[in-house]
Amino acid sequence: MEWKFSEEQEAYAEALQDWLSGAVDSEKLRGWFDSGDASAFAETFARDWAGVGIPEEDGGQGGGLVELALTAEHLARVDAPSAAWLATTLAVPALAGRPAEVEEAVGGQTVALLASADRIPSAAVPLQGGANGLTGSVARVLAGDTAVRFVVPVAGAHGLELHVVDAGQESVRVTPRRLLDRSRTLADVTLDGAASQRLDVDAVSVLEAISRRAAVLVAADTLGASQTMLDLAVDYAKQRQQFGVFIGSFQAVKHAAASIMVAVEAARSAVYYTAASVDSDQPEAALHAAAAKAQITAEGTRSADTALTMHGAIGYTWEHDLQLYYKRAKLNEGLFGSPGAWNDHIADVLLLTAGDQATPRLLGAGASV
Amino acid sequence: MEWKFSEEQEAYAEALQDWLSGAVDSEKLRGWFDSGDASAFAETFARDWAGVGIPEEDGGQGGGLVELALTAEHLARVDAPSAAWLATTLAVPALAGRPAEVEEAVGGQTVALLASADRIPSAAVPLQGGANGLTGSVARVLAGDTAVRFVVPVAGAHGLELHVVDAGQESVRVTPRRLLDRSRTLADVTLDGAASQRLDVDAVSVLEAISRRAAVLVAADTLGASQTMLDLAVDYAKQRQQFGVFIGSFQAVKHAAASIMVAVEAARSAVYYTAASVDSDQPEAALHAAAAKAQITAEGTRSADTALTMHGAIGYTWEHDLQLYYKRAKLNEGLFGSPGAWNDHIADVLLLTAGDQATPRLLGAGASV
Amino acid sequence: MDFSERPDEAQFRTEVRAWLSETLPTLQWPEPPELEDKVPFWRPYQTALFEAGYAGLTWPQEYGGQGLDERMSSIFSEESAHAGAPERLNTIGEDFAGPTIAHFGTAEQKEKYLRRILTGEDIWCQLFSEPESGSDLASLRTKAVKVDGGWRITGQKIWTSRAQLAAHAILLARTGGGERHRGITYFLLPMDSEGVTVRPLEHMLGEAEFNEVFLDNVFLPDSAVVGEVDGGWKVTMGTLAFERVAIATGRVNTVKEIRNLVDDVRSRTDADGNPLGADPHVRRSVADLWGRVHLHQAISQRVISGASGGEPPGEATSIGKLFFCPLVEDLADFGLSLEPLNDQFDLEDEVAAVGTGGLAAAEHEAGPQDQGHRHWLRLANQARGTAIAGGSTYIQRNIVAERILGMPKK
Amino acid sequence: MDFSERPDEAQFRTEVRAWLSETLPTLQWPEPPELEDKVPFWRPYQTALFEAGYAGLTWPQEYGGQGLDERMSSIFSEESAHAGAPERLNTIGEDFAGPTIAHFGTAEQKEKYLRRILTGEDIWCQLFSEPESGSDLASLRTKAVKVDGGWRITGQKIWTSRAQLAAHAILLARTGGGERHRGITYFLLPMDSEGVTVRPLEHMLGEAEFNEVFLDNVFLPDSAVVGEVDGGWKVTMGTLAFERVAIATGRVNTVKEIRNLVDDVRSRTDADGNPLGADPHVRRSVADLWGRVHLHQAISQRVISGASGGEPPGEATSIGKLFFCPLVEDLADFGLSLEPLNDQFDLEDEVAAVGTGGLAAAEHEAGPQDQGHRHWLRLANQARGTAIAGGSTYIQRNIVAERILGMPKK
Repeated sequence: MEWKFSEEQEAYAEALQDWLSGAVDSEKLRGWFDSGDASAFAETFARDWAGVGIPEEDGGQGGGLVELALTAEHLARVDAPSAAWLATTLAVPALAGRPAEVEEAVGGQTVALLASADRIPSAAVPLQGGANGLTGSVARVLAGDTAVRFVVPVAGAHGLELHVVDAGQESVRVTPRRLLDRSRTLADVTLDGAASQRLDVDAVSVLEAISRRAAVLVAADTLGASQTMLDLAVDYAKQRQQFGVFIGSFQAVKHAAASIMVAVEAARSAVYYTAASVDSDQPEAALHAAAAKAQITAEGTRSADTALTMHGAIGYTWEHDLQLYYKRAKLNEGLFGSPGAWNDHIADVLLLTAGDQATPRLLGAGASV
Repeated sequence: MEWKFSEEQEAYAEALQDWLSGAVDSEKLRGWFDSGDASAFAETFARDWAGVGIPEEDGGQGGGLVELALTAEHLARVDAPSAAWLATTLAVPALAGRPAEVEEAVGGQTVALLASADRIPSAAVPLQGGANGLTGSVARVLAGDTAVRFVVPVAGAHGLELHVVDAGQESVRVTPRRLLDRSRTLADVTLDGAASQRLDVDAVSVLEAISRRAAVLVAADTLGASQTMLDLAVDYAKQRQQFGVFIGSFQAVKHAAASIMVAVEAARSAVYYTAASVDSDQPEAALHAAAAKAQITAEGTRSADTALTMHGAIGYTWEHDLQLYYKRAKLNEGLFGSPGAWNDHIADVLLLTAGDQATPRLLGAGASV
Repeated sequence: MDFSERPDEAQFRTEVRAWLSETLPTLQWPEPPELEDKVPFWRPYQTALFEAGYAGLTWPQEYGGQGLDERMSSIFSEESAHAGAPERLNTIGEDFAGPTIAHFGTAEQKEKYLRRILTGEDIWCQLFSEPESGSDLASLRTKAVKVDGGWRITGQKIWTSRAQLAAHAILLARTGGGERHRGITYFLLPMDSEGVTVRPLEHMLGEAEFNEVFLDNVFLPDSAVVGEVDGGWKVTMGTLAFERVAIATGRVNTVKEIRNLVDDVRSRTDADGNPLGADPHVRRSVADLWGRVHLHQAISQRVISGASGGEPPGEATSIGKLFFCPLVEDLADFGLSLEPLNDQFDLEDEVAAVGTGGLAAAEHEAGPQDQGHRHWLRLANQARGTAIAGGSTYIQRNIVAERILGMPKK
Repeated sequence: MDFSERPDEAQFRTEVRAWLSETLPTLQWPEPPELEDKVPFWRPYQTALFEAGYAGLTWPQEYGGQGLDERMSSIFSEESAHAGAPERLNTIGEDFAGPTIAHFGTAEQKEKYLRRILTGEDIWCQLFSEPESGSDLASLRTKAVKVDGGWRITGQKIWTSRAQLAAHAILLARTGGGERHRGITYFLLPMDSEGVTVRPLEHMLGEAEFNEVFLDNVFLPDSAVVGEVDGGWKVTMGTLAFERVAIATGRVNTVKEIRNLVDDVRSRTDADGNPLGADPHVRRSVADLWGRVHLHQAISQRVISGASGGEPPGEATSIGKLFFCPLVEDLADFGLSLEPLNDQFDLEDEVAAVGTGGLAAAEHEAGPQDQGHRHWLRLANQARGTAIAGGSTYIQRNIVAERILGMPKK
């Protein structure tokens, strides 16, 4: 195994970082967040970057999960709004063989999986199908507020199916929710006899692939947010004086910074290792993804609290930017399944005894604690 | 509620501490531990102190659980061997109405509950009775090696019974075990048709009372051991120099000491509060005892590791006394039930829903993790 | 160690319980959630307390107090919490400013201020921290310049809770008699003085829990000084000791919070319809928090008993905050964890506020859980703030190590 | 990021696997548990490694090494762990002392020492720490006095692993050219020199894991100096960097340990006969440890890839020890927790060693779990020792904060 970015990956990360430093700053962010409308950013971002991770033959720019993880990391690093990008990136594999819809996704039209964002995607509760269309409610759908279409898990007569549903129908009702973290959005979505088309994919394996992607990309998001919290905390410790010295010279402050640094570099090591493992379909790839999600996002919330302590009272205010990343890291812990849920999945796989029958799947892991 | 020792209690603690400082030192301890025989200490200790906690009309010196907790704390504070004392103190309530045996106990004859010391006493697995005496094996019995008689839970025809068994019978086989902590002893005990006498007590409530006592006294033991580890670590930090300064001037070392101090003073507050609660039969006394055991002994093992870190390599050697208290605190975590087992009991009591029938009891809490 | 109550204590408890059960229903319930709306709800209650002889229980009788000991006071607190009494809005007045004035103030100051704290007429705030002087309070820069008959004060204060409601403030300023803590004077400031500007400062949930306060050439007469000119540090240490006792005995009633949590867990099911109380992880968490609350209660009782005996604040008081802050944080975080992503919704999210974990589409009655999400969210946030305020956790640990364990400063 | 193997790597892996499967069965199994008994077991294996061209994989060919990169070396380690190869006894020789000599030594030193490390002839130890110089290595006091043709060395060293087995030592002594790190010289010491006394020092389990070493006027020729006289600190920094890489990539194979734990949990039942793998708390613990091992593996691969690319040790190397030590501690503690009070029994307790959780009275065959309890107990203890040795956790955090994050020293 070689842990090293290719030259193309290095160049991609650099270009993206450059672009983001021009497109995002604290003032712009607060404008989008206060208005509750980040579509201006989402549209310009999609124009240049939405094709990453989608094969060139489908109109994308190519690249795999390593490139998508770099994208997630750098978006989080500047707290860029990313619900639309993440939801679309996760849902697009379900649209295999539907070039027009993939093209629209590459063009910046949001597609979202109709599943509660508090669960592992493969543990989504499917809607009931029927002659009169799809009916049911799903709470807390990532980017449910801006999606133009939904990929919907449906309990069919012969097992799980995936359908595509146009969000513009009258039978689709969307109620946005208000998150502390304003860089992502959730909505409650109700279908009341919505027209749908069945997708010609293996629903179970697509949901499993989506789960692995979600795990890696949310972990990568925490990596980016944690790196920025570390940078902010270290900068603050180098300029803030108390008792006549910089607070960064206090050992307690140093050790707090070191503990975040350990978390950040462990996360960096694992995010890209895991992305490559999933992309190259290593035997333990699904476990790697689960472990990365569980470990990195849990540690991310600890880093957030440590960074807050390092900042003292100022970090606790609305006007300081730390709160943006603090909230982002905290949301990631539960987003698409808590560490507990992912750990339960790992335990299912590892501790399956000889007497058990089925191969364990990424299912049934909906516990919230 | 008044949190304050009476004058008698203050005087008792002082007298005990004086006595112990004459009776125990590092060299004597290591002599007893190397030889595996602490009977010399146990006998002289019993002569002066074994009557504490036993009513004067039964030949004891009076005093309640607060006095016993003071005893446990001060024994641990100098790492005095205490298995015989603790086992007897726990078992004696079962001998109510048997003045000769109580008198022998006051005189220093060890009585031990025949129950695995890794469990909450009320979760002890009873032996099967029968016409041919008691038969069965119990692993890890506290002071099983020095006991002259055992109090034995027995599954009788009409429910749980307590019997007393003379340890000197041929049908009683005792195999001492080797603990890391040499201040306490365990043995595996096998009865093979042992003669027994049934005790005329309510077995369930006696075992529950024993459980509450065990919880408070093991927590008090951790308090004593932790106080000494704090003292050792602080003393070391005040005399050890590195980088030209006392290591106690490093903030990381200060904060480590402060964290042990918080644990010690929280433990002191709760041990005596709980002892008084149990003694005065407060409505939540059983929960208080469970909480004190779970919290204080778990925190005690953390304090032990913190004290070890504060000492650097020297604390990690056989020749330094820290290891004695380190091992003592670690044994206490699992002794008479792990924090997890006690917490499960608390949850049983608190989360009993309206639909449940029975009053929860201190039973069934045998999980080891 | 004694759980029994003296006859006078038992009688007091009976009387208090009767009074509360009679008085509380007369208030204009419900208690408003926002701080500023609470004032008109709280004030008549405080007046009633005063008139019934339940305000300032431990204060001297000559200033309207009752001259009772901390044990009586603690009985009153227990019964109040049990009966669901309104939030205390004037903790700074009652717990720090008042006791400081009673201990260090002039006869005139005591006469002028103390009774009005107890009657509910005056809320107080504390003007200590400054932007450049947080943990290092002695480095404060606000200046007091001597003028005829008094002082002119200029500077900036920050993290001032309730400045927008307060009639008066305790204020530290540099009077120039020496370096650091040797040149500080302790003043009493009417908040309506000319030159005082209050600007709200939002915490990370977007609520103005505290304020910045700008002092522009504010005049204070000589009679506003507490203690000696340049001798304010000694008075300050007194105030901080009163604060530590208040924190150690618990600003948040953790017993009440854990009871609420237990009730919550007992009444809920998880996403699959199983009782939450059957989830092994939830069970361990509840039990662990219950146990920590038990320890906190024991620490508080020890502090109260020590204070009643007139002992100087000892070990138990010093560790109170270090034990208390993470406990409140974990109680609140656990309260939020009982519904999916519940800790992630804004105060303004209406669905989370209703607390069913359900859909926006579902029909709800605003029931007793209506404040659940917001309560835990505010508490989780506030606990993190408390860990910083009044001497951060780092500073508290230094204090324990240096002052109690005698470890070397340098 | 590339999981694929180059053709030469794949071929190397195949060859190694074949060699191991052929060679390991020829050893005199079982591997003895005690360190000193392991030497005669290990030495023929090391010789076989050398003869087959598998010793010193990353060392230069002219000294008997293979001149391969870290990736090849890591393939060899993986296959060795997988096949159950014997413990490496000469880690100090192979991982720190050898590379230091190869990098800083004279031609004569390289010629004299390097090959004998690889053949298994010479075990090495490290004489750095002193009773008064633990974390603060530069304060060491052992003195080297210049005499005709060499140096006379007097002092005391401590925490020396394997001093009783070692043929040679790397040694730091003060040659007096300046204060602290400016006056230190780096020597190579034959352990059979006159004046060297080794006294075993027992750790808290009662085993002599390390030693005190007394140096009484020991003569060393000028040719024993590595680098410059008074310039030993630079060489020391080199040795410590080699040590950090070795620690970051893992002295303990955490992948193997977690696999053992998983197997253990799958095969056991609790006291009531329920499968341990069904216990919700055990499940979470296993999963959490598995996840941390995954992160550790990723960190190690990053360090190896960095080292193969010839990059200077970066962030990943510096955090390795801070991530690794608590992980090993928790793996071992968890391993011990699977039986009641299992972490509390002495190494000499025969019942615990058998690992059935049963009674002394029961009949046992010493099965494959025979070393279970002792293995985890030693590992739990050793992990705590590792957290202290080679720069305590506190010092490691200082280093990360000051050198990598650029936080101010004072």
